[in-house]
Amino acid sequence: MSGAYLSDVLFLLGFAVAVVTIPLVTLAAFGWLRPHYPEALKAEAYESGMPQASIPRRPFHMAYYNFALVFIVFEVETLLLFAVAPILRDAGWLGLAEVGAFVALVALSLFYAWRKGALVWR
Amino acid sequence: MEVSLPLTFAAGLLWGAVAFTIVGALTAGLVLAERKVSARIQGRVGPMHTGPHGALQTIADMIKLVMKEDVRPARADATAFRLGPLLVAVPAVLSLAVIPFGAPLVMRDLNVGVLYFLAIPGVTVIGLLLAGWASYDNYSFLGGLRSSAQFISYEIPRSLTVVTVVMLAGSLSTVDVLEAQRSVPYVVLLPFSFFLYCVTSLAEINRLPFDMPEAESELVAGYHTEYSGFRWALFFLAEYAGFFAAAAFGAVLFLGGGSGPLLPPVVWLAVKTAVLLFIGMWIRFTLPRFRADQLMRLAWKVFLPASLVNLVLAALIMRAVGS
Amino acid sequence: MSEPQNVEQLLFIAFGIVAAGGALYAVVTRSLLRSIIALGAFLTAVAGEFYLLAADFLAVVQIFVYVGGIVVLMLFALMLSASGVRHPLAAIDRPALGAALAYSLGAGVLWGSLTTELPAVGELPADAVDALGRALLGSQLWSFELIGVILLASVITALVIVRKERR
Amino acid sequence: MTTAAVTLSSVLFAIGVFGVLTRRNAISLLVSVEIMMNAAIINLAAFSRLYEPEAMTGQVFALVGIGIAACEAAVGLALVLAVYRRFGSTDVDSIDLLKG
Repeated sequence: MSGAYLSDVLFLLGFAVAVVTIPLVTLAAFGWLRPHYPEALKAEAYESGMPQASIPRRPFHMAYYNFALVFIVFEVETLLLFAVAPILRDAGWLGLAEVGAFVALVALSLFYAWRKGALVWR
Repeated sequence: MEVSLPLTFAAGLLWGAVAFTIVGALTAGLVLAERKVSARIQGRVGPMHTGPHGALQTIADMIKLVMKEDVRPARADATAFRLGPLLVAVPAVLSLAVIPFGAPLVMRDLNVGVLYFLAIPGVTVIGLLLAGWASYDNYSFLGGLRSSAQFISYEIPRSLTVVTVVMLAGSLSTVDVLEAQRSVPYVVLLPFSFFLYCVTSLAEINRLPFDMPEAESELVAGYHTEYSGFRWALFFLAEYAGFFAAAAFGAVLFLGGGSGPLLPPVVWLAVKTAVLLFIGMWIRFTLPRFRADQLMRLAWKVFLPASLVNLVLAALIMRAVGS
Repeated sequence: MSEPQNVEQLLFIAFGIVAAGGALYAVVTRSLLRSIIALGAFLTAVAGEFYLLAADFLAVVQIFVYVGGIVVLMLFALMLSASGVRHPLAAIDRPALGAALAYSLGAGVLWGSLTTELPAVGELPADAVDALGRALLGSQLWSFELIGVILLASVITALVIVRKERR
Repeated sequence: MTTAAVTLSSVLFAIGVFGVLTRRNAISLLVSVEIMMNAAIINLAAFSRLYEPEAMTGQVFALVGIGIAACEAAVGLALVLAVYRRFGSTDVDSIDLLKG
């Protein structure tokens, strides 16, 4: 039984090792073929040919964080729905009602965020 | 245990290499196909000079890309700058591990395969943010933020849509989902889910009409403005890997994957995936681009409620009809 | 060598070393960005441990919520709060005292958990994902609904906190 | 495996405690708390195989733990940002209501 988990991990590990190694090796292998002419102007950040007008370390709008915040909450809710989804087919009306209550809570949090204006992009 | 453990690891290595090669070849093929399709739609001929009818154009482009100078802005954060493209490209290829390509080509049938496929690309967001932040460039920074905001926004409705499939199939394994579609593919039972899946997938992989993050008229090239050569190619590869993975996964979830008469499963899956890919390209060159605020409003105020309603209706209908 | 138990043990220890290394780097590095990246590596290694502990659903949830969610949230917060700073750094206070306290607390926890008599590993359900769903809708229903309530509460709280300061 | 799991969990917990004790930056504090949280969840996952493995009690609790960690991160980081906008820093020492 636990053998299945172990071989899954081994397989995925091998897969990941291959997928990470190939681009790294390619990058290194073509290193000697690539030209390398460092130049101060080339190392400037791109700003349509002008010197950088403002530094890219400035506070951006809170809207980004609002979306991230609502996102993480909905992500957990989606995952819980995934956990119960496979057995929902033969869970009966009771199971459906239980999941329905959960979905109602999800909808309520969406409604709240909506009313609070957290879903508006400014 | 039927297969020895070192062999399983070796199989993982092998499949990883195969998956990466497939993605590389597919990217070349898809770029060419996309150029030709776009040319046809817009009444042009597309690339014609390299090889017959320009067939070798992308090969030439690939050679060019690996040979190009690797430029890094002087003020960039070196570690994060290097890590960014890897974190974008690697998960895109990793997610392919659970797609059942047909009887001999199931790479791995995980118990939680469907969830694995949805979870792994989420790591991409970290790569996007790192790439944008590390470049120390205004365009990259804004592009990275916008891309990641869009990605996370569409991830929720997309996942919620897939819940309906899992509910009907009664399993999180991709192979079981295929088995459950033996008699009738889910596109017939869940047409609205299929529609939602296609649209949100297009948005999640940042393709037109949802490619706001890379809107070249506003943000130059978005988070990969400062990247060149092979590192830039990794972003490119990731985009097409994501496009392909989403299409293949859609074919598995809704179109019955490799099932079909006469031809072997791999061919059927390839045909169905190709159809979805073609639709994606068609949309790209037909519809105009959305604005950033429209994109986010669509995700949260249209697609998310729609996917919730879809889920509830699907559950009720499934219950009422009884299996 | 390829005895399943040994391989399992070996892998568990290997992932454990990556996890502990990542966690240690995350708390000792002064660069906030690197700290968060190291946290990501730590969380991924822990996902591997979950899978080895026969909790595959948990492993995927870990990747989904922690790596694809919490780490992203932290990066957003870092980038929001780093105006004008190229490499946000954070100080480390009284490391010797902290290390001594952490060491004694950790040693205490370790001693406690190693001296407790634990039962043997039991028979796992044949379909773990199915069993998890049944538990959530059956005996553990209250926790299923409770998370829903907590999540709703946290949306409300967080949005109130974020909004209050807007001028 | 169980021994290895509880050992790892204790080590990670100690590392988290170290972080909480020595860091003043609010984001670092959250990083450390997440490490401690994960240490606890490893234990829950390991104990799921010992106590009532058929009922998956441990794994359900671990799932609840991950959900709570997500809430904690969302609320915690919202606080961090509120503090940052009020005091211009994410150092917890800079929170001084008398100066506010």
